Amino acid sequence: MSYKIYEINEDLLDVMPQEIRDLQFRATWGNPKRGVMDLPYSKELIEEHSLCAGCPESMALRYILASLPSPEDTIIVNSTGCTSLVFPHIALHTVHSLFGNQNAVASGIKRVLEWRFPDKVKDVVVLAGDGATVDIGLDCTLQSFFRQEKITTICFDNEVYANTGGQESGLTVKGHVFKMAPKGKQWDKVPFWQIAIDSGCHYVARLTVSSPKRVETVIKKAIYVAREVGPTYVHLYTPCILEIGLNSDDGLDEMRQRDKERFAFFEYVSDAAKEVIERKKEEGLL
Amino acid sequence: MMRKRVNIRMPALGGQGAVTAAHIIATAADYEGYYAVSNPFFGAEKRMAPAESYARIGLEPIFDRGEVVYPDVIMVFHPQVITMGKSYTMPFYSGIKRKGLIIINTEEDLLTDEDKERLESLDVKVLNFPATKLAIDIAGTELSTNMAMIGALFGAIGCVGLDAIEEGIKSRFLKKFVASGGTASLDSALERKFKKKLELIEKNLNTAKGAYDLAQRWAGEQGLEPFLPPPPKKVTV
Amino acid sequence: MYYVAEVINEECSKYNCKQCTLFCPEPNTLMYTDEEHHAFVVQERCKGCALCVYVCVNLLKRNAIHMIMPEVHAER
Amino acid sequence: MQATESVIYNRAGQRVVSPEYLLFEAPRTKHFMTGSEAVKEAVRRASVDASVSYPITPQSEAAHLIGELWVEGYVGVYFRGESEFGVMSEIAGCAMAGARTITTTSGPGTLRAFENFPMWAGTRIPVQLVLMARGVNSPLSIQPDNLEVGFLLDTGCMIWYAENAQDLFDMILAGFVVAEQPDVHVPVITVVDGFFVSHTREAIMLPPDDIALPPYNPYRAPMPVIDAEVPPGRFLRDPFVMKSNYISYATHASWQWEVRSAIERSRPYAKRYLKGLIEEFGDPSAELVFVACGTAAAQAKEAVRLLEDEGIKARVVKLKTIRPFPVEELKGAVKNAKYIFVPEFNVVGWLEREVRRYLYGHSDAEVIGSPRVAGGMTMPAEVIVQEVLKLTGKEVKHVL
Amino acid sequence: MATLGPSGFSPYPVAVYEGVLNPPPGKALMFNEIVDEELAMREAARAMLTRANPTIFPGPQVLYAWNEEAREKAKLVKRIAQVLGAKIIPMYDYRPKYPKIDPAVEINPNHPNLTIWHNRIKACIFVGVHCHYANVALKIIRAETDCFTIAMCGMAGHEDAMITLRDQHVEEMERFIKVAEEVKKELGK
Repeated sequence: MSYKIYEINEDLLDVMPQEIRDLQFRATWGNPKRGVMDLPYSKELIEEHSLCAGCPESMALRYILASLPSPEDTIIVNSTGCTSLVFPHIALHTVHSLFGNQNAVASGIKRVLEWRFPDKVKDVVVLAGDGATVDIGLDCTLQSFFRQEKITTICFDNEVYANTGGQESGLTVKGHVFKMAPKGKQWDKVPFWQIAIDSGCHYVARLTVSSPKRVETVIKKAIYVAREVGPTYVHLYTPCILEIGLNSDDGLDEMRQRDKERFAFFEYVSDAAKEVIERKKEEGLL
Repeated sequence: MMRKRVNIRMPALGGQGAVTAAHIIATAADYEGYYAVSNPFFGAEKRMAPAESYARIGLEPIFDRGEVVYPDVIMVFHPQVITMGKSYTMPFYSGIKRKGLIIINTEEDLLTDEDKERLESLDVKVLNFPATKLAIDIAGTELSTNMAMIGALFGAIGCVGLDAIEEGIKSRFLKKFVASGGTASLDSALERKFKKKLELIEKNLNTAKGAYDLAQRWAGEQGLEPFLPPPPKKVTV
Repeated sequence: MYYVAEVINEECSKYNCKQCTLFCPEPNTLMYTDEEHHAFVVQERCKGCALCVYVCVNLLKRNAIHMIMPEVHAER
Repeated sequence: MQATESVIYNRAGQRVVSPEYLLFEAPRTKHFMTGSEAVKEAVRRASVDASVSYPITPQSEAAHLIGELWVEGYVGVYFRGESEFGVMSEIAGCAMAGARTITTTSGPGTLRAFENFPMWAGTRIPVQLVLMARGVNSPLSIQPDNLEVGFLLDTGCMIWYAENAQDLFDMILAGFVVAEQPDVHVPVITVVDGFFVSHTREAIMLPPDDIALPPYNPYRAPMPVIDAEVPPGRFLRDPFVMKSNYISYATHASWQWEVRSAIERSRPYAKRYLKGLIEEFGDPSAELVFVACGTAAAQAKEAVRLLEDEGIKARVVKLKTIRPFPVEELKGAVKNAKYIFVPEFNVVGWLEREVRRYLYGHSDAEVIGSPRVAGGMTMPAEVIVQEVLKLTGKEVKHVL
Repeated sequence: MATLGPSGFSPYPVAVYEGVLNPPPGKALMFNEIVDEELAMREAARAMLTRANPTIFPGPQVLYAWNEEAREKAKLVKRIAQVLGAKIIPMYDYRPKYPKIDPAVEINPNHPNLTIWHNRIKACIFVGVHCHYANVALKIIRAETDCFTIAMCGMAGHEDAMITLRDQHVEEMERFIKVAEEVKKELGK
């Protein structure tokens, strides 16, 4: 069916608000070469959101939504947290279920869609925070990797439980003082990108969202590999400027600093994934 | 008053096939034209730990399920049920009904005078019967103990004949789908397995038959009547 | 009432960079017009974070965007 | 179905027939099997798209057997999940993506999965959970005990209770039919007492296995299916926690009422496909009534026979559905009752609470929450009789 | 209008709790009565033709051209609006919109009352809205407005509407147009 489901019946076009008409006429559908460079001109698939002013996570969401190679056939599964404040405003089929079960729900969706539509591409992408991915949802996340589910998991790592008011998470760096770690976190940040590799992911990337173009490439690779090979994982640093005490215009600078250290760009590609990526490059899709 | 129902309790040890026995007993009775239900005791039975199963046979639809607390027949599959107290009920015969029957897999008398007095007062008959020995003699394996016990049961209580027992055994061992142990087997291996299965069924049948004859003779000597009237007419398919 | 971004059109149209539009955290807010050759802000949607100013002024050393206090009118 | 010229087959190659034909008209033959095997036979005839499993006694066998159906091509998607929490989430995903979906669990597994059940109902997926009730910790018990059902009553799922393998077989098929009605479309939890049904072998009448229910049509769902094939594009399969204005309480309240309304709307369908929400057994004129479900109803039926031998008239009102609760049916059935006994396999007596709640002001009978067993204890008919005689002041003649 | 609390302190009336269930196939529901479809269509048309600011709320299933039936239905919705002299305000999706809806041009299932209050709508038709969202919205409307609600449902109907027509497809909608034209003539409009 693809983006036909966004086509408004001609007879009722005149009663539709502008933003919905824009989605049909000014958004980028059906073009696998779409990317972040459409952002300055096109209607975005994310309308408006209630995240804080200057939140790097919202930048990440813009890039990801602009980079999906086939948004019209993409299902987004998310989890509880700041990200869940954004998903209702996305022009795709999205699911919010429970806190931590996102990879399990995505597994069910992906397998059934593959079975119901054997001749179609249906991408399933999980977008969730660090608490959802690595703490409460660790079991579901890892098991979906073990089972080789063909889904892309994207973790927005802001190193804290932001939505609940700033509690320490498994991805908080050691020593950092947050609520529930009033003496500073007692143990190291979980190197989840490495765990993802060991757990069977075929493409893993760790980066900040300081470079839109880089996010685009990573997301496309992750989705193409997941489509054909197996699970892929993208670990994005999206600092919570509020909880680490920065101003609303400091987010980009914070990420640029971390680019040089614990979030230095890192990429793992399995042999099977390499083949897919090379092919997509030849096809001009990467 | 003639019985309308026979409740059977089978205290055994894990691995002796008491659950299988209950299944075969119920299936055979069902085939014969009675109403029947079987179930195991609900626990994590491991090898050589107490295990128990139950079968109910009757003239009218059976709703009752779960443990048999008031049995008409108790089949003790292993002497340790008595000697080491490996039983869910103490003493092992608690709840036995008047004019009941106890079959014990033993070569010697395991009951105390007190036990005997109590059982006699209830007019309960006891058949000491070396089922394992018979199984080894006929089938060449102690694993057929349960078949000997099944044969002994029906030989003693009547009601269900050898044809039905055969049907019960076959339905248990000729299941269509086998999904356990190792990877999927090759066709030839399956065939071999099947041949082995037929041999196994043959041996089991012979064991049950041997025990049946033996118990039937014993029942005759004891003057035991069949435990149930002939089965009600039922649609069998 | 809070500050919102405003593009200084003449200054912006000297360049062809569009960087601010990429780094804005708000969707459909900081856009670009090829006809007039500059970025522009949909002020109703701007949350005033000033990241665009950081990008334009601090990173790119240009001065094509600044924060202003908008006039707020009662609803139509 | 018969007269139609075009014959439709499902993906497994079975002939598609109407639910009425499958449940009521198709010729049936007798088979001797366990409750778990009955689950398999029901799923085989249900055009099931997806199932996810996880081992826990006593439901494991049923879950294995559904896996066999997957191998045999009767089920489209099947795998073992990571835990009951994961499984129920995967099941939700399968159903949201448009699959007819079934899973099974028991006792502690139910509790581990619990967060999912209200989510299932709230997201209006018609999944079926076959619950083989067992005790919950602590201490560990793997014995039959249906305490967990008391916890499930208000999750927004329909709760049906089967007495035996036959009931379970028929209920699983009817469950899909009723749960998938567009104006119902909430999950159905078909409960049996673990072991008492799952591990018990008995005769069961089955229709042929080359016919099956019509496949699920996800495009008749009251919420858009998550497959990117239906509008609207912008669509969140969940209520809204976001900090938008105007939306919080009113919508959430209405949403909750709607889920409960859906359960209420299932009544006429359930009545039709279950042949009534209750079943009565025994002397209709009896003033002594057992109100029970599941194995407690079975044991009560045996007790009615024993009481008859004692010269006492009694009867059983078996509840087939707990959600929706068969209020009117129960009121009618206990019109002339003097004593209402509610035998139960749990320590809290959740069914007694339900019976009292719905009969309050509608019956002069004395409601007695007894006998009640727990922790895996069995409930012999003889014990029920003893209890009845004691509590009604009748003379105990029967010698146990 | 609600007088208490930010979204109205409404004790929710729920039709099924008052014993009202959807009509059987072939029939319609008018308040709590099962009636002939013809009669219900007639009364629905009358309500739309005689009450203030009649409005049709088409949902995604008729707004978007996702299948042939939807295309057909969209034409019919337009036609119905013409016959009834009704406005069309779309319920184009079900998300709780941020930061706020424009009640003049859109309706949201999570707070449909806002649109009804703003436009002083006294009669409306729901068509092409997925059942769950129609039911959520209809309950809120019932609780918080005096709007006469009519559900034109492709499936089993909506007992929370004052009139519910079930299994409404192209043929039935065409019939409704005929009935509406007759009623209009009778009313001398």
